[in-house]
Amino acid sequence: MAQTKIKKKAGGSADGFEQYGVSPELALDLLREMLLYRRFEEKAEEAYAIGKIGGFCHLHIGQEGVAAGSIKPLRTEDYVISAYREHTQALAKGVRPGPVMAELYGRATGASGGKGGSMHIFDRDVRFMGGHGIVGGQVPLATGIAWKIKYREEDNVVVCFMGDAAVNQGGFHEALNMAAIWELPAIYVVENNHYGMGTAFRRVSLTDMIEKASPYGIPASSVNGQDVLATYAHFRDLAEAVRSGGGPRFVDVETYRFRGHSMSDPVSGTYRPKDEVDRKTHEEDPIVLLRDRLFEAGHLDQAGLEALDTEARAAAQAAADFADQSPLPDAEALYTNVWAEINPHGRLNFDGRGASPWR
Amino acid sequence: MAQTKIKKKAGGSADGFEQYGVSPELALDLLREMLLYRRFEEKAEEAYAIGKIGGFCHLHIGQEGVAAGSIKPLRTEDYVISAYREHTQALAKGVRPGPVMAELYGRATGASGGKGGSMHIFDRDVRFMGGHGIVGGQVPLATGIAWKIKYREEDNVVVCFMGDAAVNQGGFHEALNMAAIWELPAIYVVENNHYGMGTAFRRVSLTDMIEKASPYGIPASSVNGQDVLATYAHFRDLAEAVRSGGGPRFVDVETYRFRGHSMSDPVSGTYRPKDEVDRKTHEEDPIVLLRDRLFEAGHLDQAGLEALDTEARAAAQAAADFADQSPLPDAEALYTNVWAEINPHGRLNFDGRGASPWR
Amino acid sequence: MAVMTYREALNAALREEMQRDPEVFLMGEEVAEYDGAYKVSKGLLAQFGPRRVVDSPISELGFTGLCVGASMAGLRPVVEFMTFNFAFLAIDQVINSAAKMLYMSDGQFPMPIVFRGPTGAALQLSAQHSIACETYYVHSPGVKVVTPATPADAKGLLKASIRDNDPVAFMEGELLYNFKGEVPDDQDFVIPLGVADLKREGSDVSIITHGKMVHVALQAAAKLEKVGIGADVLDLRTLRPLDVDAILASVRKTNRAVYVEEGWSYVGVGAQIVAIIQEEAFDDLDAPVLRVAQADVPMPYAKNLESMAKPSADRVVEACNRVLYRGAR
Amino acid sequence: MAVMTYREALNAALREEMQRDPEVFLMGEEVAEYDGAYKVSKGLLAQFGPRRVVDSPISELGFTGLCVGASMAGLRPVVEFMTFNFAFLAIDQVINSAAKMLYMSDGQFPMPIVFRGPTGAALQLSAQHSIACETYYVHSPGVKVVTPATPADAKGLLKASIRDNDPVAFMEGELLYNFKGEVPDDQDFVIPLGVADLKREGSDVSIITHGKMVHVALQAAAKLEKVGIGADVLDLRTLRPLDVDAILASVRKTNRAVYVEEGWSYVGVGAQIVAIIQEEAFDDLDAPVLRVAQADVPMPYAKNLESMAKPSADRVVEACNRVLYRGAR
Ligand SMILES: Cc1ncc(C[n+]2csc(CCOP(=O)(O)OP(=O)(O)O)c2C)c(N)n1
Ligand SMILES: Cc1ncc(C[n+]2csc(CCOP(=O)(O)OP(=O)(O)O)c2C)c(N)n1
Ligand SMILES: [Mg+2]
Ligand SMILES: [Mg+2]
Repeated sequence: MAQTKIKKKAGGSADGFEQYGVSPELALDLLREMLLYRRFEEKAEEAYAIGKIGGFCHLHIGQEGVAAGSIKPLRTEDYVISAYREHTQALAKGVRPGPVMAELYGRATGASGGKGGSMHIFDRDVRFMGGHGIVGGQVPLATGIAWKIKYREEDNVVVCFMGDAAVNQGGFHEALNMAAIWELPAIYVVENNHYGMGTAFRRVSLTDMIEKASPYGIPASSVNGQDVLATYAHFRDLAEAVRSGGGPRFVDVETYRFRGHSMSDPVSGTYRPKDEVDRKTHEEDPIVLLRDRLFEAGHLDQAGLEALDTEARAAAQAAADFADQSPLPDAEALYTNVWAEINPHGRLNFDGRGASPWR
Repeated sequence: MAQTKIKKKAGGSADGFEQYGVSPELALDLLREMLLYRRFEEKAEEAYAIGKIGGFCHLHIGQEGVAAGSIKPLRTEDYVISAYREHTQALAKGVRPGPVMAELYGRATGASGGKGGSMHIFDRDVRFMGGHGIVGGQVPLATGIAWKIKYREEDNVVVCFMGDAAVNQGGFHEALNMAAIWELPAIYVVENNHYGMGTAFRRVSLTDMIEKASPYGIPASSVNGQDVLATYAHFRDLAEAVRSGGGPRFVDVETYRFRGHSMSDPVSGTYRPKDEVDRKTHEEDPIVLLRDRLFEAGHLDQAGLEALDTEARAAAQAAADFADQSPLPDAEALYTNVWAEINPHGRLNFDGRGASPWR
Repeated sequence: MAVMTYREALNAALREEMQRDPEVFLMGEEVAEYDGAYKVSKGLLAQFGPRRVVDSPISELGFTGLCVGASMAGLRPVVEFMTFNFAFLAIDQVINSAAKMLYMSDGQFPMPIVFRGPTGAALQLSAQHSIACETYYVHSPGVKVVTPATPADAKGLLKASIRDNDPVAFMEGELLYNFKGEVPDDQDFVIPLGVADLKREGSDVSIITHGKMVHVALQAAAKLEKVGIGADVLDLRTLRPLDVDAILASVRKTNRAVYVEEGWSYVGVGAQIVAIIQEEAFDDLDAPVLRVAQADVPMPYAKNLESMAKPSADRVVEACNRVLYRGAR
Repeated sequence: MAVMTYREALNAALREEMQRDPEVFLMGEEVAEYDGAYKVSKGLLAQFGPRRVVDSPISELGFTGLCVGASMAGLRPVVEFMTFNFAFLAIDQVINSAAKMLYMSDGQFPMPIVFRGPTGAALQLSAQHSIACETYYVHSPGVKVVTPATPADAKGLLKASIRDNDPVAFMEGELLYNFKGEVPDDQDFVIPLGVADLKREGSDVSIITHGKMVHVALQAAAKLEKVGIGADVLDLRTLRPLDVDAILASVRKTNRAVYVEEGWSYVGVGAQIVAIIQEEAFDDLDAPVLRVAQADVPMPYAKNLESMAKPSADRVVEACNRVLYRGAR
């Protein structure tokens, strides 16, 4: 069976706004957003360095265009689900910076009460569905969320983010096939930063990313995630098509990770040469690209930019202060929310701490 | 990245031998083989009906052309691995009918000592690698066998059989991708009988079978498995290509199951109408098709056919007699071959039967 | 009261709960057009349609994860595994997603979902189709485990499991599907999770068990009675929550216990029950608690080997004699 | 003798066995060009090349199955799981293929293969990265399970596991990789599977454990010594084969035992050890055998909650006091 492939990449062109039907005001909002993500992640980086954040911490720096461009076109009722590199996606979906940072700090005020941490940010109110740590694990979950949308005959969509390495997981294949045969309202987004930890995508695939959905008959497209306007326009159209019953979509969003895989991983190393990282960082920063466009078109000047940036830094700092001032979870929290329903009969907990006459 | 797709189906034409470079003698051998498979499975069917075979029993009747056409071109050093519908593939690879039938009977003389049964026939000597019961489970195993061939720099190939339903398993996807990136000498064969138990393939896939290998960049082809000559020629060429370092191949072999999924499943039912089954059975029997060709070309006459069939029936009967006369496994066999190495220290078995002072 | 098979009881439970709650749906291989590989879902497609009774591709990890996601989003899925043996492919979504979602989100996502299907051996299905899978599910907090042995328990416990707001691994048995028994017709006949059932009473020894083995234990108890030994047969019915009080009450009465389980005993459910008994009823025990289980080997195909591998009433009787110090030690 | 880290000891074992036997190869995520996510395979790519040190895609089920197939065909693969938490995706190929192949084929296919990687918790990695996975592997016959606690054991046992002809789940610990200790240089320093190690001797109570918890047990023993209590610390080292004699010898000496395990206790390894002790040393026990384990919850992220969730030396001391009837019951 044949399938659409929008092989031609959207975006990347120099001019800007009309082409994508993005107003200057909206463009400025997107810049404001991306600045927030950047400053937020830099704060997290700082906090990790001084031990306020523990465990694994995967920064999104360099990939902000993907979060802003793909999530901002969505409605609050739409769902977003992601992997462990999800801080800025949470912010984009409307989770407040304070609770996100507090979650990284492992505080009671965190989005997940401090129990989830950096990899497991959840916010039911804005339908941010996590934050999942098993590579590819969120893809079947997203398909189930899409199943619920269709089951309840809602007109929402679910956007599922994954990294380029996740497409080699069997669950990806199984989930996309089911989304296709049941025409579910899901948009599967590969944040293609070309590396899974130290493994270049080309070492684990003979084909281009856009081929990965072909056996399922899911329309696939590719967009430059460093061009937030192109990305925004692309997702605005995709969301519309999916919302109106067009079935699932697969999107290869080309981007680049400006930092190491996690805090313990050097920015550049054996697996990607310094000059590659430098070139990407200098030439393909989504924030710089949009800034220049706005400058050129005269919608923004240096003073305006600095105002926006000051605002972003302040928000990031406020988030850090909020986290700092928040308490650790109470000891009781250790045992809460293991079960949604404590059955009146029988024993559910077996660590014997206190339970038996012998403890 | 592009990939070859031999969309045009090989075979199916009325004439015969030269076209496929198959000599009349070879064609007669293939007929002899298929008759054996057919009579063997009919015997198994009989034996199951009277309780001599237990558990699940999946017959290959109707699909004999796939086994003969794809395995006969192979060398003894080549490997074959399959799922649970593997009796005739075992015969084709050179496992003797007696031990195969004895395995179905659960006798000590069975190919797997009676411990494996119908779904788990193994014969190391002829490199028949089983007989696996988890749908799709054999596909990564085959990839590992191909890995060993390349690791040892041998010029063998492995042929991996699976049903059409197995391509929806994640392991299929993961395994084919690895075979592709490492250029392993594996031929992945879908015995496409269009149904997985009661589920028609079109209900679980929007695309045709030949699309299933496209994301991996593995050349895919399709052949009519009811036409054993076409199938033979196709696999002879494939094996050559793979043997000489051409990397993996994916083949959609179109066939049809003339019996129910297993002995407990009716031949036709809600999921496939009687007339479909009847039409296929009467018009696409691989044995009848080859017989008619040989008749037309004057290489065989009724008497010759009857001689071959008598031979096949005798072999099947001999296998059944061998199984019948074989003993059940000794009681000791329960505990043999759980471990290849019984470590001199410590306890490996914990059923406490006999072990503790308390038993 | 109506007499029906275990299969019909499960079918009735599914039917009633699907009627009662439109958010409940059933997904699995062959559950719809084929009426279920073991016909447990017979007639449900006809009654509820393809939206609520769904044939899945053979994609255990995928459809399990799909249902976990649907539960996260507010539906109440029932996942049918053709057998739990195939669920090894899907267990990541049970243990890493379903069992942890509520905790990782600190209460934001309750996960009402039932994973059901046969566990353990049938007849000559060999090594890859005969594993008793209880240990793999019961070990992890966040998953409840239910193992009904009779039609009434099957119905009452499946209804309770579907109404429960946590993930439940509901483990049936191929060899139980045709088993007949009395079942209350009451639409609200629900057996609460966490209540064991004393299937037979006796004062000399406690035979504690779950699932299919309840019937082996009852055979053993009948044999023991012939020689004047009275055995409690305590069916745990649910392994998490666990009715510890019922276990202790029986052991305090008999001072002797044997656990019977279908699967491997090494790090099996029985080991845990033994640990609880010796910890919480140490002074009540007159003998060690023994376990009767499958031979510690993959399940062989051959009829004679398979029947040797399975736990038998005779082995249970023998174990009871040991803990009663009857016959040679 | 050389002093090296647990990481270096594993690296040395891999290096020596790969030198010794050309059929041994290592496959896993990031094992080659990245030198291993935890640098256990540092330098092996440089020494042995990409044919024998292989970076896999993130396809746990696939590369595990591939290695199982390679083992079937005669090679001796070492599979690295970045952590065993990710191996839930691959467990079907371990339990249904690797563990059963020899038996299903009645001896035709020995399966020499090692599945190795960290199990259990590190620091604040949260619920999906902190599971102690022993139970999931040790329950099934056909798989050996090895859990080294020190550099010397890591080296000697990994060499033995690679030379063994059965599947071995070799479970390490992220928090152990930097742990230093003396290790024999001898190329043939191999510790046979099935031999426990008495890491510390005492006569009052037996602290039995495995893996990472050996160090917690040793801390507890040191604390106990301060109050005049002598504890055996018995490191099982391998969970299958299991050194039952060493367990019984220690318990017969002290008449009191505590099992310490990193993971959940419900149907955990400790339950099995308790069952064995009470069965085979019933009359030697002066108190029930207690278990100290992780809180029965998914591992939380917050630092304070995580440290509460983990087993601690203080909890071990407390349990020892209980079995010694010291302090309030
Ligand atoms: C099943 C599984 N295997 C391995 C890991 C370890 N791991 C965490 S992230 C990662 C790389 C993923 O790369 P990609 O999907 O490209 O996402 P990115 O980090 O680039 O955003 C790996 C191997 C894991 N978390 N889960
Ligand atoms: C993982 C797994 N899921 C389900 C089953 C049950 N099952 C056995 S065969 C089968 C259908 C397979 O169909 P197909 O792959 O087309 O092979 P065919 O039977 O047509 O030869 C199913 C669902 C199984 N054995 N393994
Ligand atoms: Mg990536
Ligand atoms: Mg089929």
